[in-house]
Amino acid sequence: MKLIFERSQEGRGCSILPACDVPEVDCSPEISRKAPLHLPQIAEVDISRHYTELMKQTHGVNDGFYPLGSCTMKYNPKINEEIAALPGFSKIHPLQPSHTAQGCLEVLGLAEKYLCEITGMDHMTFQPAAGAHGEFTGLLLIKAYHKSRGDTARTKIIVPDSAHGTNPASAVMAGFTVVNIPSGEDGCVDLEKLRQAVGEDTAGLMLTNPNTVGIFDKNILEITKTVHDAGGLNYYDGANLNAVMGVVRPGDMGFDVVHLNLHKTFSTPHGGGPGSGPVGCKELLSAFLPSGHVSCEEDGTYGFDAPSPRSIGSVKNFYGNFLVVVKALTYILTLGREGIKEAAQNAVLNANYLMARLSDLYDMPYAGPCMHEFVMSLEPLKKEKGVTAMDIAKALLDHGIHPPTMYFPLIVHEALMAEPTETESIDTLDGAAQTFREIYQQALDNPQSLHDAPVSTPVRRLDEVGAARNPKPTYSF
Amino acid sequence: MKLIFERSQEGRGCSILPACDVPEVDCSPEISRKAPLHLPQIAEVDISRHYTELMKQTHGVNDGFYPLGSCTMKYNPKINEEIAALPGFSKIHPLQPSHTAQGCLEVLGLAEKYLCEITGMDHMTFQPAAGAHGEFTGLLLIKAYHKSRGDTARTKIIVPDSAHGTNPASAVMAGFTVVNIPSGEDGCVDLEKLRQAVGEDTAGLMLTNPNTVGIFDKNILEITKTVHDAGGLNYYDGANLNAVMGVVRPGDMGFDVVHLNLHKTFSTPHGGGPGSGPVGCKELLSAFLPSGHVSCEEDGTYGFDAPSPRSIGSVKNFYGNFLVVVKALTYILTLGREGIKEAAQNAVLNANYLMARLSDLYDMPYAGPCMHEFVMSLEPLKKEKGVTAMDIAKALLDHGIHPPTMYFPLIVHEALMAEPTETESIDTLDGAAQTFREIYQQALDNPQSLHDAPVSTPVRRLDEVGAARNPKPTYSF
Amino acid sequence: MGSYVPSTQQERRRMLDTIGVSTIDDLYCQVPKEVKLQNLNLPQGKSELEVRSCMEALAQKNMQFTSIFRGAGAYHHYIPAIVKSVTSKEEFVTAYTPYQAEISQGVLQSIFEFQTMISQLTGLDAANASIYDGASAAAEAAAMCRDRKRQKVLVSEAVNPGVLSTIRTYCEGANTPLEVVPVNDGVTDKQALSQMLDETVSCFYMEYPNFYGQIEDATDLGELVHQAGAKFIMGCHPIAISLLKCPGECGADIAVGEGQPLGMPLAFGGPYLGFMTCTQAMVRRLPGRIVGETVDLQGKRAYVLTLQAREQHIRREKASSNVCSNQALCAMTASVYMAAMGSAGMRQTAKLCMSKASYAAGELCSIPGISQKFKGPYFNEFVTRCPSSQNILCALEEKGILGGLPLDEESILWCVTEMNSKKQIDQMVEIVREAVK
Amino acid sequence: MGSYVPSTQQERRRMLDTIGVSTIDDLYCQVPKEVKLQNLNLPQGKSELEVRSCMEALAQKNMQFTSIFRGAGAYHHYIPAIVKSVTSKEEFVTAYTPYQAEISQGVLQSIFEFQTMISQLTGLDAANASIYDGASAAAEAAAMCRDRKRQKVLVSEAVNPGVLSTIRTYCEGANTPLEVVPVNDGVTDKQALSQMLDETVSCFYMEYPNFYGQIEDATDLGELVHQAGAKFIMGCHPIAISLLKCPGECGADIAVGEGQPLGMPLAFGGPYLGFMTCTQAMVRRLPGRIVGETVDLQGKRAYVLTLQAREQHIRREKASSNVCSNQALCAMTASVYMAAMGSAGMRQTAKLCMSKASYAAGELCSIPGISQKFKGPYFNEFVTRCPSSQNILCALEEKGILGGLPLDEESILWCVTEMNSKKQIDQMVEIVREAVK
Repeated sequence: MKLIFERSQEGRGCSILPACDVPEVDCSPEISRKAPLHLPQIAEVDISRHYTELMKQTHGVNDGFYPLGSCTMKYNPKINEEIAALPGFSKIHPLQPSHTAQGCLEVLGLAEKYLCEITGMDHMTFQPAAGAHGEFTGLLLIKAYHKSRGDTARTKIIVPDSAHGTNPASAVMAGFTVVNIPSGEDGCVDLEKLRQAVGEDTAGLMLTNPNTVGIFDKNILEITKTVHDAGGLNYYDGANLNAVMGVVRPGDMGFDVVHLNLHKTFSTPHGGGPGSGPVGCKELLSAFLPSGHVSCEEDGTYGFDAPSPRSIGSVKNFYGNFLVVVKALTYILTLGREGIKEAAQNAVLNANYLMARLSDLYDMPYAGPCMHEFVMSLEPLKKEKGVTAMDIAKALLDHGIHPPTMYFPLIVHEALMAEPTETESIDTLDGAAQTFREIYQQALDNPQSLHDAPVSTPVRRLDEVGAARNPKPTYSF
Repeated sequence: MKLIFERSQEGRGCSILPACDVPEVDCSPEISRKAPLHLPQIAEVDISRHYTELMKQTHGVNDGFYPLGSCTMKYNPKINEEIAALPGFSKIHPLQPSHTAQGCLEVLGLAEKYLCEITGMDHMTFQPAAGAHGEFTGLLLIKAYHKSRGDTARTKIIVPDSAHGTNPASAVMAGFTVVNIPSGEDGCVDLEKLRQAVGEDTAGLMLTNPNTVGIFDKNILEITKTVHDAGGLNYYDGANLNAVMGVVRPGDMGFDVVHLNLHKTFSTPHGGGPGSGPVGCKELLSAFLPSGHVSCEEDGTYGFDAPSPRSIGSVKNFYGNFLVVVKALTYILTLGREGIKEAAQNAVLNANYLMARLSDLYDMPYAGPCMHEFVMSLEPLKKEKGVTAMDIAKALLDHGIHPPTMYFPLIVHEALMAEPTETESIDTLDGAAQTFREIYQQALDNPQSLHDAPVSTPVRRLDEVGAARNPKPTYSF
Repeated sequence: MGSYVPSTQQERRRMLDTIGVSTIDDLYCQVPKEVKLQNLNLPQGKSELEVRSCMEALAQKNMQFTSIFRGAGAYHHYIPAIVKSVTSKEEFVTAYTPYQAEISQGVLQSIFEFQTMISQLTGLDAANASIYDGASAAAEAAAMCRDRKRQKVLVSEAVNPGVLSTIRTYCEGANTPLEVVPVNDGVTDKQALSQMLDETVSCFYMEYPNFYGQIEDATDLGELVHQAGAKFIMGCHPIAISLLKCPGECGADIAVGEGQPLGMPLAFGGPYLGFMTCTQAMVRRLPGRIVGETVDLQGKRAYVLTLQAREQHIRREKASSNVCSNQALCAMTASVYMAAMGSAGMRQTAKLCMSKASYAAGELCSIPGISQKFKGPYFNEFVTRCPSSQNILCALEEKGILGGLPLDEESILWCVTEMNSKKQIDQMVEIVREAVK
Repeated sequence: MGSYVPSTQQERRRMLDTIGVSTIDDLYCQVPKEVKLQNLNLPQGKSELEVRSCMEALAQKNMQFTSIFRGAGAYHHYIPAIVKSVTSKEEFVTAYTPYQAEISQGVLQSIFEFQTMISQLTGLDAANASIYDGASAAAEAAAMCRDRKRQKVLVSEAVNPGVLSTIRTYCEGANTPLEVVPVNDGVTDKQALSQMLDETVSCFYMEYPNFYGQIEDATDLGELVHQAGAKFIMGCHPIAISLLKCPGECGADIAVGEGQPLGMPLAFGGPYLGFMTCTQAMVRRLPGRIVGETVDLQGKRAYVLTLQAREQHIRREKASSNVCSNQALCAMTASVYMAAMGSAGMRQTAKLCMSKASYAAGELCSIPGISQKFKGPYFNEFVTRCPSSQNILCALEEKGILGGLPLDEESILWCVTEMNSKKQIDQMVEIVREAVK
């Protein structure tokens, strides 16, 4: 494919803006740009064709099954997009006077109310723009809480070794030290290790439940109590909420703060459809919430809370990725009371079904029902035939299926983590199971063919080492 | 690809409508449907994936060069689509009181004014939904005109043998007899034959100029005068207006009535983006225009003309494909005075350039500059190597280029008619010329490989005879 | 000035050099000088920003009603979000008639699916790939029935006047006689029809429901028509027939209709979609495009434009019709609509329309002075007698409500669909109640 | 109830049988009974039609101003139609981070193109694939500059307060000291900066134009900063720097900014886009995703996520940042915008902003009692002193005009862009003239 710069031609372009209707002002020479500016010069027809080409080499949810574990690649309903595109939302300036933006404020107010109900939290901020951004925000709340109590020795965040990499990274950004604790054989928190880890320096625990091997930690109440008893707070990483929403609430499991990934659980696209990582908290943390929290007066008018002197400040400008919240609210209104639970239940059902269809061939390191995702280990196959998780993944590309997440969680060797989501039909799951089985057979019969995969994609395996050694992040003109 | 019915599963579906909020009324048994109704039962995600599959097997202008002669497959600007989607246009009921639809009426009024200026006509109706529909309408105007003068012996329409097939078909639908006249060697009207053909039974002449071999008929004034002198009227088939708009006007060439293809010349998509075939006429025909003609009062308010007793009636319900007119008006406002002419000039330039790049290899039956399109004849190649126009066309499919129109006009053997349009860049034309040349060489070297083409398309050459012999126009449940 | 011409001045120069002329004007050497245009009297070209403001200003000159109780050929139905999402894909918007089947299987298959859905809906055997609108479909249907002996077309007076006018125009074009069968109590006068049916009649066209919203006894009329040896054409509301006895069950030879309710916006009257189905016996008389299933040279299932021997580009003056331009996007709109609704959703829509119309009629007729004009069963439309229809409609307009269509000073044709909530209906009725006080 | 679950009851049964349990609840056997939820206190699910009316009603509760003279971090620019047309393609909307490069070349290449365009715009060497917004980009930039010896972050007081607050929060998170360099006559106090720059300072962040619209002498400040051995970070308006001396020319080590003006709607504050570029020397410190060019095993040019060793999913607590989620669609929006505008269009936009702001400032200051507060050059924003800003803004609001942002009782920060026609400006000025009479 040509780069857009390679389609550019001096003098071409689109006619977007009118001539100036006021006296033209020139930039004085000393503040004028002299550096060349190589932006594409290109007619609209060629922009359209260029991005059509790029589109054809982009696999989206509309192209087929996308069981990327831990990412909840569910279907993104079209109504969400239409609503978010309404000029009554998209054309509102964030600094309009509140009385002229009551609709926007009500969206944030309703979304907070409903998401607090789903998570069992008391308040919520929508400022964080993504999951990791939410983690950072939530940890700052914990930090501010301890500080407000003069409990400044609490500088450690306990993180299981099965956690998403964002957890330890966020903890460090929030100024904490990370205490990694190993998981038990069942992939869950090793209670004994947790008890040893907690103490007067414990600021809190970050936990994903169901965890990243797809197991709901049955000791959850014991875990959160252990941390609370030690004076720490419990942080719920909502990445896997899609398994349990409507079934059990983080707030009821003993968590004090939670972030959600609206772009996972609440059907707003990931794509680049940018994310949103709202953070919910119990009352004890509410004074520390970031700026821009929506309030509702008794007369039903909405506004913003007065700035709290104890607030952690801002984690970005304005009030978060508002249009993403619009989509999530649309989704919640659609599903409602029963639909939210139905979604979670079917996410779990689909994962268990696909696991059941594969467990005679693929090694499932964790027994028992999984939640919304499950982890396979290709270690046995690697030992026997030299075929890796990467090989299996690349072979799936030739079958039009987006591979599961590879090599995560780190505690499982040669891991492939599959999350079908509830929006897939049994036909799709059966088709995928069939493909996984065929590839397994192919691995036994002809391992080399898997090392060679993919063969049908526009490009084959890439030289990633070379890319990192001599990074070329821009086009050379 | 699966048919959508093959993706259907009893019990699946989308949740579009609410429960009934008034007492439910049952249809009495004697008027109730008993026949089964097999519509797809399918979740939204699978609708999205189904049409994504279909999309991938559909070649649009955004996919690449589309030089389909006589169809003017120019680029369809995105602003047109955005404007046509404005709720202020799309949500207006056609039977709203005029004072509540002033915007729509003004759109029609302005479009009429500008298109009359471009064509040199006095009035215009937008009721016809497509080019052929416009032909039918225009011919009815001619018929009504002669009838109004008691000139009922004028029952014949003269059509050159190079005309689009719609011309004779429309003439018959309008109750005329068709008189075919052969073209001269230069593809133009044979003046002598025309003089012999006209007479007291001549209702009119239908002509495309530039004609379907891409030549501007230099005798045009003589031609229209000949018909006028015989008491007939001249009909201008606007299919090829893209070559001459802003350069010369049908009205000035002696035409009395003209239809336009907004979906060709005025950049509204063909796709199925449905067509629009407005008909313009000189004052002498205005009394016969169909219903729904927009009028403008002196105070600037718009309304409809009072029904004329001499009107030909309606050719469809309401006022035509309104949203298509919105797109065409958007385009005219964009291009304006100079842009309209610039478009025509560059359509002609592009066609001549591509012809020049190919004329050493491909046989060009008509000498001299072409207008917006040109015709190649593959007859020499067929004689020499057995390679047909069809073979060349199918080979182009393997190169991602939509083939030119095949086997039209009928007066050229093994015709391929190419119309690049003005919205293609020289890069695209050079690329296409290169491909045409390579295929020509391939035809010389390995004719069989062209009979085998296409090889890279989702399906290969189709059994059309079988399809026609045992028509299967629906899926069998 | 706006322009979609990519070529630069230098490139144009290069191209002219290759061609061997010095100016573009040289290429127009055959255009007689005396008619060459100096200047178009058009406004100057505009930038995209300016064009958008112009056109937005025009759109704002229209009044968007918050509730709509007017139908009469254009119906306000819900359009699921998936419809626009699918049909706005650039490939579908910009592809032309699928002459090259090998790179057009997507659009061909979508048309085949449309034909199948429409056949299912009407209960007939075959469908074409759509016509311009319901009115022209009716006119084309009448033309299909003509033969040397039977020319005359009968049309019920109880059909949409725009449709009647269109059929009349087509008939006048082809010099075909047309007679209108009178209406009696809002339905076709069966006795009159019976008398008018003679050996010169080629077909009878009626609507279902008819223009006044009445559901006529189509089976009964169809039998009469068939007894006289003529063809029976029904114009039907595509949503209604998912609930009502369908044309196939009523014995229709041809069913046509306005497809706009299937996902197309009101759009001031277009683009809409004419659908057209017929019995197996008449399939080779269907005008316009038809897609058929076939196989490719490797035996793979595939779709292709078929029965082209009927069409104008082959048959020229002997074609069955001149219908040519592609309506594939409107057909696809209808298909996606029907797929999103499914059989159950179509029936639910029909039921909502019927129930809400019934409720609205009941409420309106509870107002002193207002009563239903006709007594037969109805679907989504009905006519009331009322004092001064203009007063009523003006009162509604003031509140942003588009009332029914005034048929005359004392009767209004109302339309109620799933878009009208009970609250909207109640509000409308209250305003009417006040207006007639 | 709305639902996007395709499986029917029968299918669920079949799946449970295959799994070997009897109810879905059995799969939740590890959830402690005492916390299992009975019922969510949420409204019942709704059909698409109902949801649409609910949400449309909310949208209608907002006031859409017909002209907007407010910026302060969110700018009203023209969005070409091609932008939405491209970015609404389902593939682009629904694809996730391109972990599988072989089926993601489209999105990878689009990000590579974005990185290139942003590097061009800022005149620096390398860019990442975007950050959440301009404010978090500034905060991440400050974090990039920290080393063991140099921790302290200096920020000009003349920056957007939301950005300052965000940098402060990030710094407090990481226990990094932050000091604010005071403002003098609307620009950074150079002397104060000079005094504050010591060997503990890691970087200095300023904005260009700054919050008050002033175009500061960035080159001058940058030299000071570099002399002190600290890094120089510029937050810049992406359109302004197509006309003004760009960060590369001013000697910036890092340039960041709010990408919203590049084709993103105001959208009540988000989603926007943070862009981030730096010199070659700092590329391995860039947070977030970076796409690099490479080849596949057949030597074909291809694109891939690269330098992942910096990232949290590999480095965990040693990562350079936790930035993770994908902003590719916003980046693509900016790319399509820049492609549609081209170099000339970007400069034209900048020039229109500058000329119109200048015109508006001149007209406003022709009103007795109103004057410009600062004397330096400005781009699209400027501050006026005026009697009672509230009176002025209320008068404008009544006419559907969003006036500038009130900074205090007697000063207003105005913003003028290519969207404000002369007519709009003149109308606004007239209303202000009346209001202060």
